[in-house]
Amino acid sequence: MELVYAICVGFMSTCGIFLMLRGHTFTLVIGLTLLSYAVNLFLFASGGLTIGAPAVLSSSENHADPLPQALVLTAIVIGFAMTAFAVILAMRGRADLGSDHVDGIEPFDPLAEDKS
Amino acid sequence: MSVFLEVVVSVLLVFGSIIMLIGSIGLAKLPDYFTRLHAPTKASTLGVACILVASMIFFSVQLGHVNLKEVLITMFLLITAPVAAHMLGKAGLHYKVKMIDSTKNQHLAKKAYLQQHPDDK
Amino acid sequence: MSLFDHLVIFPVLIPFFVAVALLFPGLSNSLRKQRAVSITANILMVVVAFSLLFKVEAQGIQVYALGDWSAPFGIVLVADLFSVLMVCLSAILGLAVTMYATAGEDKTGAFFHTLIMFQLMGINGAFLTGDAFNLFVFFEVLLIASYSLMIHGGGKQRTQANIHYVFLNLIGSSLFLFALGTLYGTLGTLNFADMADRIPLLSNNELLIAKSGALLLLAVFGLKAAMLPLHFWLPKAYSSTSTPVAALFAIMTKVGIYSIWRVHGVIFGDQAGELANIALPWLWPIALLTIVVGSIAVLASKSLRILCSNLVIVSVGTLLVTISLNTVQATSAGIYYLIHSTIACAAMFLLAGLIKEQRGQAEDRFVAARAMPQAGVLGFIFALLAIALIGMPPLSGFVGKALILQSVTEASQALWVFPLVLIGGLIAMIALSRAGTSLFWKNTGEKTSALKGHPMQYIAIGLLVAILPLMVIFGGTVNDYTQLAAEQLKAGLSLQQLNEVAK
Amino acid sequence: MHYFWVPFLPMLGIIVPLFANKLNRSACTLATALLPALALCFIFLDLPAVLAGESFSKSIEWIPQLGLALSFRLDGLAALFSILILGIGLLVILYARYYLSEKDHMGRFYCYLIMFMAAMLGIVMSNNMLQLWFYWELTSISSFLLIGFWSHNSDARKGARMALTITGAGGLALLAGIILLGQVVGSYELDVVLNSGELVKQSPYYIAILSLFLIGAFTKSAQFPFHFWLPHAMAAPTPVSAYLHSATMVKAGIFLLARFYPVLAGTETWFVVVSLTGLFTMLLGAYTALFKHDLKGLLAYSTISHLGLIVLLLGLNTELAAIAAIFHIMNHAVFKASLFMAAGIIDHESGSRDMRKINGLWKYMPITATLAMVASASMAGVPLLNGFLSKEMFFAETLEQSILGSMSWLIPVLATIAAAFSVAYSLRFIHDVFFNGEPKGLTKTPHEPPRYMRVPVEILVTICLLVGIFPNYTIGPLLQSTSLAVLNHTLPEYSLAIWHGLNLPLLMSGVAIMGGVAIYLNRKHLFKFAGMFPDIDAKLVFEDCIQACVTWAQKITMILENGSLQRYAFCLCFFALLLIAPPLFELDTTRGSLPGTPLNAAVLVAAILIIAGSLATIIWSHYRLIALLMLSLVGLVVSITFAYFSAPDLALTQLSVEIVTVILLLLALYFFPQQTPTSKSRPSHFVRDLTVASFIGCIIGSICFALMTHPLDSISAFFLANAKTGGGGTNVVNVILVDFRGFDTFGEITVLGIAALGIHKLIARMRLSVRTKDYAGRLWAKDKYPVLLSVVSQSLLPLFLLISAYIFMRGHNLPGGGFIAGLITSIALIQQYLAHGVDWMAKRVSVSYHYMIAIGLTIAGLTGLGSWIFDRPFLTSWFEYVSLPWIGKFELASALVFDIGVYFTVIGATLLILASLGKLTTTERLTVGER
Amino acid sequence: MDKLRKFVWFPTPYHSVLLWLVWQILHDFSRGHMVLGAVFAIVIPWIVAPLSEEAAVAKKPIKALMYTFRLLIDIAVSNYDVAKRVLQSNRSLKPAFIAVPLDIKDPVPLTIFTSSVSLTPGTVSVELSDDRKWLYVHVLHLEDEQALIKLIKDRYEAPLKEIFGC
Amino acid sequence: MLTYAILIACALICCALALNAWRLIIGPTTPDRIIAVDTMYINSIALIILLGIHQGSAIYYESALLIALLGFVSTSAFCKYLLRGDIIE
Ligand code: NA
Ligand code: NA
Repeated sequence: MELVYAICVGFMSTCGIFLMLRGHTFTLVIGLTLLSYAVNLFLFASGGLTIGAPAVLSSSENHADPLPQALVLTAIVIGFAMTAFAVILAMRGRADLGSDHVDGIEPFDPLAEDKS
Repeated sequence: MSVFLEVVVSVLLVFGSIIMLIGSIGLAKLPDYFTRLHAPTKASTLGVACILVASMIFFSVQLGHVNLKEVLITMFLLITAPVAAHMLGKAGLHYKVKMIDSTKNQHLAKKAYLQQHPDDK
Repeated sequence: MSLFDHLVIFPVLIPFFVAVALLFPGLSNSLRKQRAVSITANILMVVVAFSLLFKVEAQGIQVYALGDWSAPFGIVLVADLFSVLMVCLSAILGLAVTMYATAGEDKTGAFFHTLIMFQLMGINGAFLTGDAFNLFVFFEVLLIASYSLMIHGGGKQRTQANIHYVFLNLIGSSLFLFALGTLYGTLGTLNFADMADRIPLLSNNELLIAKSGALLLLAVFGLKAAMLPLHFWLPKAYSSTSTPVAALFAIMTKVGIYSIWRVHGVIFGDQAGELANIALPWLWPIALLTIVVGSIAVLASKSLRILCSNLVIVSVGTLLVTISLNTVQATSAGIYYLIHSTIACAAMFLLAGLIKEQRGQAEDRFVAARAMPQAGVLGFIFALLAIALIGMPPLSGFVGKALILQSVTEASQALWVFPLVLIGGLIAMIALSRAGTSLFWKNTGEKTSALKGHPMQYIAIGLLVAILPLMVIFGGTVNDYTQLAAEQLKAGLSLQQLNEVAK
Repeated sequence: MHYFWVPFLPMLGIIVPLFANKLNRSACTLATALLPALALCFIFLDLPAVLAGESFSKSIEWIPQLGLALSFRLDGLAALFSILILGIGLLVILYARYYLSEKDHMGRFYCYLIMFMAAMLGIVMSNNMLQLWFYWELTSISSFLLIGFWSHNSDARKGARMALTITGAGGLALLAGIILLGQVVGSYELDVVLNSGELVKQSPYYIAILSLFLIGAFTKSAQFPFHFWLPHAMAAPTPVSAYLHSATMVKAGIFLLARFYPVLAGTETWFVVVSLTGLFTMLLGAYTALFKHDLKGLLAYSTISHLGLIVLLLGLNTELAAIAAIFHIMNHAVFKASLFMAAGIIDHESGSRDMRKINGLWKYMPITATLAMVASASMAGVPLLNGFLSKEMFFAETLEQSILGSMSWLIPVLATIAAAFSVAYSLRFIHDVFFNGEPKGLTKTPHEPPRYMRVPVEILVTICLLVGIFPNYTIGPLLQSTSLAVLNHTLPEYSLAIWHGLNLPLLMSGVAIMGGVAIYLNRKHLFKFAGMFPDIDAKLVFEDCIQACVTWAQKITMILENGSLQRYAFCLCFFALLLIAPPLFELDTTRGSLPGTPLNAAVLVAAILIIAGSLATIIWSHYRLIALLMLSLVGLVVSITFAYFSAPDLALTQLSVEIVTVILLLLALYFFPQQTPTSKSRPSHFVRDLTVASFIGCIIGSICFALMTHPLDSISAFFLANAKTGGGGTNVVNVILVDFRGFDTFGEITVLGIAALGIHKLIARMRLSVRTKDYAGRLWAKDKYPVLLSVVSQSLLPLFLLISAYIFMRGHNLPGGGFIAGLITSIALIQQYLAHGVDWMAKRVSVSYHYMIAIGLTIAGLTGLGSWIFDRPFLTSWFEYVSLPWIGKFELASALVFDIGVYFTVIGATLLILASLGKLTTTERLTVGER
Repeated sequence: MDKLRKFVWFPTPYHSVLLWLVWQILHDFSRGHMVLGAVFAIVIPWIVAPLSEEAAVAKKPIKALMYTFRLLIDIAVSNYDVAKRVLQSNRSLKPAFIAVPLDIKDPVPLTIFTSSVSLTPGTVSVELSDDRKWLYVHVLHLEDEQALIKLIKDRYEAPLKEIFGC
Repeated sequence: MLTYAILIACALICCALALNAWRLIIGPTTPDRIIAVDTMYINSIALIILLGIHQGSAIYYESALLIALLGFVSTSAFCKYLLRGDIIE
């Protein structure tokens, strides 16, 4: 189970980071969201995986590590705030700069030049 | 938990999940958008309702008192699912999705489409 | 507990409550009232910061256990000589920036004073906290406030620069969480002191994983600190944002530096056994390269604000050198240089704002333009700041630079540090003298009609500039302090000591 | 002990002219001169003791950690230089009174001049090396200001910059040298350092220290190859040249060599480097001076030549050479200052400095001419003038030295040649200016200057004569005490007599004078010869060099900072990878000792869904809406994963946050192109990014696996044990959030609030282009608010609110809490926005969302502050179980109030973001016009 | 909207009852929650009141309950029918659109009607005409168009008209 | 017996989810994908309820409730987006 979990986290990180390395703001936001899912899962797993033992007293015998859960909760909220800001900033960029490329203009494309 | 109740719960669970699976099979297999639109309504009605009833019985027994919480979920689903389906139907019309040729009254689809797009002759 | 016992948390709470108060009707719709409240609050913060400083000086480290939960279970604020000094610095900067902004820049967008306050809250929180995850939270507070402040006033350039700044920092924040997860997963705690204590208990494999996490933190802090190769965002960001914000940002890189000091200088410092000084092999070449690349960029700068941004990068490199030297003397020199460079850069950014306003279309670019109506006084301040930034006497720059050079004791290190720091200074001199001559001496002779600076703006700049000679005149006292701060920092603080202090 | 005040007096005097500027010119001059004059008096008060061989020093601690002290000394060397600085300074002040025109800002000029004077005094009187450097740099700064005084003049700007750059660079080298020296000696006090000569010379750092000091000295004193700045500094007003370039600034380097003579001199390296540099500079300066048509240019190169001479003397390995050097320092200062002043008078009264234009001035200004002729005769080394005496000593020492071994004879020969050129250019100065026919093309008729403008020249020329004729009475004692200070031990025998009999030096003098006359007579051929070489303008070369550096720097910076975020982000990721990967390669195995949990099919399906979803997000990242759908799939599975692994709170939060995020992204997507242009990203980048991302992913995955399989001894047990007893709740996660680590939550809602405010800022003044068709060209549907949606949304609202109340109330003991409840409420309201539109809501909801944020934050903050009343730290929680009849026992907790703050902040922030964005899009759409 | 609308203790009594009931369901009818539930049942309608529009109210609650019950049975029955269709070959399907003429106009009964149609597996209401005179329904398998229209109108629309009295 | 029933049910629903994912990925149109996601929401409710029964814990109930509520919001937002472009107007 742990192995599968770790693979998922790694894979999501890969996808998230790859998308964050693209050149358009919206793609970056998508990547950011994906990456923060990965981050949350990672942080969550730092205390180990537990099944059927929520950190609610009297609900079960043993309990999952509650601290990473609390950290992830904080991270989710902060991540949401940041994503929201990033999205609106991306819109602002599109409005101000006329392009949704992260650098404000679409880069010069040598391939397109060859074709024409 | 008495054997009877256990049987009831088990049957409900399996039955519900079979219905849900059939719904999903429909979603995967049915030939065009509008026929596929029928699938989630199946799942969200009887299928999930069976499972919820099973859960209700199970927890009533386990907790030792009447537990009706799952009714709420069913209620929500019954209220929302048709609206979601309606919105999806509108979206399908808007998109002019392909219908299989055997669909009858295709002119009605066109008519319904024009309700929303009077300019698009 | 008297009110005085809560002093440690005041630098976080005052800006918080003031920021929130500014949102309520009554204040939110009257800029005049906002300005009055904001300036008063900033003065109060300066008073509080210095009271705290004297308290810490007199009574030793102050620990504030939030929620009355002792470390490592609860979050604690730790005010030691170094952190308190940083809080003082941010208070002074906050005051100057707010005063400068009341001359009109706070009108160009909503929530300016609120956001400045939140920004200060984040900065102070990051300085004071003794908990790794809480540090993350305060980093985010200061970051989100800085994102919002950076676009204050609007404009294409700001949006563009902000996009780069925000997205890079978002990656940085994700990495921060990865690092925190790794450290928690190996050390099982979040309190700095407890983390340091637990390192010796780790098994070999865990040590290696913890090392990865700790080094990842270096990348995160390095991004904030703008060290090579993570510095690219800085020149554009600082040079395109509004004047007061740029000045306030002068301390933002220092937050990164401060964190490197706290985490890699102390937790993973000399006492960390297997994990001792793991960052140093990286920091040393990075520090030197940062100076080199920063200096090259200084020479290449085409406007005063870009020049000043690049000087910030050079100062970051210089500070990293002092971190890498890893001695009490170097740390002390570094702390002195940190105060100096923060204040000088902030003042220069404020000045650049005035120059920009008075030169019309040419702004602060190094081209011939109409003469400034207040060229005399601006030129005088420019000269002072240039002298300070180059590191020439009689202002504090030379003391900082000389202290740093003196703290290099090994010949192999001196071989790198001496030439780089000195040539960096020479390049700054060349660049600033070119800048000064083209800004102040090269005029097109057009009629001047530009606005004159507001007295408040001059007071703000004066406040900062005045500190520079004071740091020389009272250099002995300041150095005594930084020396003690450095000793305290290097000595570290175990959980037991922390909890004893808390009682 | 009067000397201790001397450096401070001019420093005080810096501000005097700025205030005195409002008075008339003469009063301003007087006021300016007052403090320097007082300082000079103070020196004279202490002079007798100094002449008697005493040396004073006094030190006050300043920055002990740095080794910097307020430390001054007065010995012969300091006294000599102080007298030169103050004396000539006073004369220059007087001279400048007449030189400066009405247009020039006199106060500013004097301010800079006094600043410079103070700095020079500081250098010569410092008893602390760092303090010496402190003043050394001040001279660079003030000379920059003085040279650039006529800032409207491009030559002045460039000249000033060049001087600053060269001398500043030297200053930095000097600092390095001083710090090294200080570290070798262990002190920066000159008292100590000057007596540690042997220690220094044996130190491994000696060569480094010496080179750094020499760079400092040579740059300041315009020695080859750093000499080129000096002629261009002539763009300065003439009083500046008279002061800086004769007596003071350029002598600072010489002073440095003299001051550290006991410490650094006496080795082979010193002799060879110093003497050869001096020799070459002397020859080069003398030769070049002859061909300068500009009066001041000639004097500048002459200065270079004489400085070379002095340096050569300091580099000769005889003790008397040092004494000769000191003697020549004084003499050169006197005659060169007077010559500069004379040149200034000529320039001032004739309007030109070009020797091809100014001829035959004898007729127009006989007195000035006489003075200038005497001074230049001194420069040429004509007997009965001071220049002759020191030159004679110089010749004598060139004959005594042995530094070049068997080739040592070269030095006297070259010295004689240089002297001959010196005679030639002096002759040219006299003949070409005062005789040689009539003036050509002058703008005004030359005449004598105002009476007092000539006074300084007269005084200086008188000194030339007096020293030249009665050396023993005038200069003897001072020279002796100075030499004592330089050599730092008993002096060898020397004689200041005018007549030493017929000897080799006299012969050399004779040869030099005859040679000089011969050279001058044959000047036409020489000029032709010199004309064959291209005239290199050092200023242009220097500017070109700097410009080339700047261009190069700009290129490098452009390459590094190419403005591409993709590059920067890649750097960040790659750097992070570099940092984290190496330790992991040393790891034996990532698997820890904990037994793994068995895998089951459900988890496998979830994993497949996550991987497929992520992969699909990447693959369809160009089709943004689809990518968004894929993303919401991943989000859903992640939420379920949280639920599965015992984190119901996380599941709830993740679910609600995901929905809000999706709505936000949908709102935004309306204004974005629906597809990302694909052809634009280069394949190589694609591969590069994918590689780095994969590596990072692998590492993250490995670490994650390692963390899950390693046993962890964490602080969590405490939370489980104390949640109920100490925090009053059974949902430990919630208790951590609102109590144990409530401060994190406090920061977190602040972040949310700030984000909302920032977004509000972003949205203000945003101009968007609204599309009237979707990306495939379909017209939008007509129905804005489908009736079914409206009815159902409206009737769901109370239920939504009830459920959010339910989630809120149970938070402390069971999964839930203020944040999730806040999000549910927000989503319920967003659903109303969705179904009814902004206008409908605006009419009905009068709450301003940013007040709501403020209220939420205030509640949270005040709850925290509340604990102060009970003498507890911020955010200390309180709870109590209360019993009421019939109802039974229930709990009251301050954490609940804190959670209310969280609840309101969340609602305020979420709705401020979504509603203002929604409003914006709608108004934009209206302005564009709905079909 | 006049902001000074008159204060009413129970703006929507049905809602209040429903809310109270839901609260009890959520909390398993404990005593304390009977009080707390009542508080919410009163307060939430106040909060929601400004956001509510005048809506038709069921005039015959008993009939409404019966309608609900019948609908549930219909759902169960037609589920079986549709399950068969889904599992059969696609070629045997006879999907179709039908247009159902509408008699009710009021939004609430209209919504309930269209929802009922959608909830019973096999039919989905996809569009409502502009003038609310026609409901366009997609049928998964249509044998007899007119029969189906009649069935829908009789089985669902007629009772609703009665319940809401329109 | 209940355990087996849960296992079977779980397996069936996982199959259902996999089929939904299949539809999500192949499309072909965007509305198709939205239906797929919507159905997945509903299937997830069942899955979570099953999890609750399996572990005998009522603690997962709220997650199911929330999915029921939020799935609807999400679907209607996506549909509104397709129909109008602007979801809040
Ligand atoms: Na149906
Ligand atoms: Na809108």
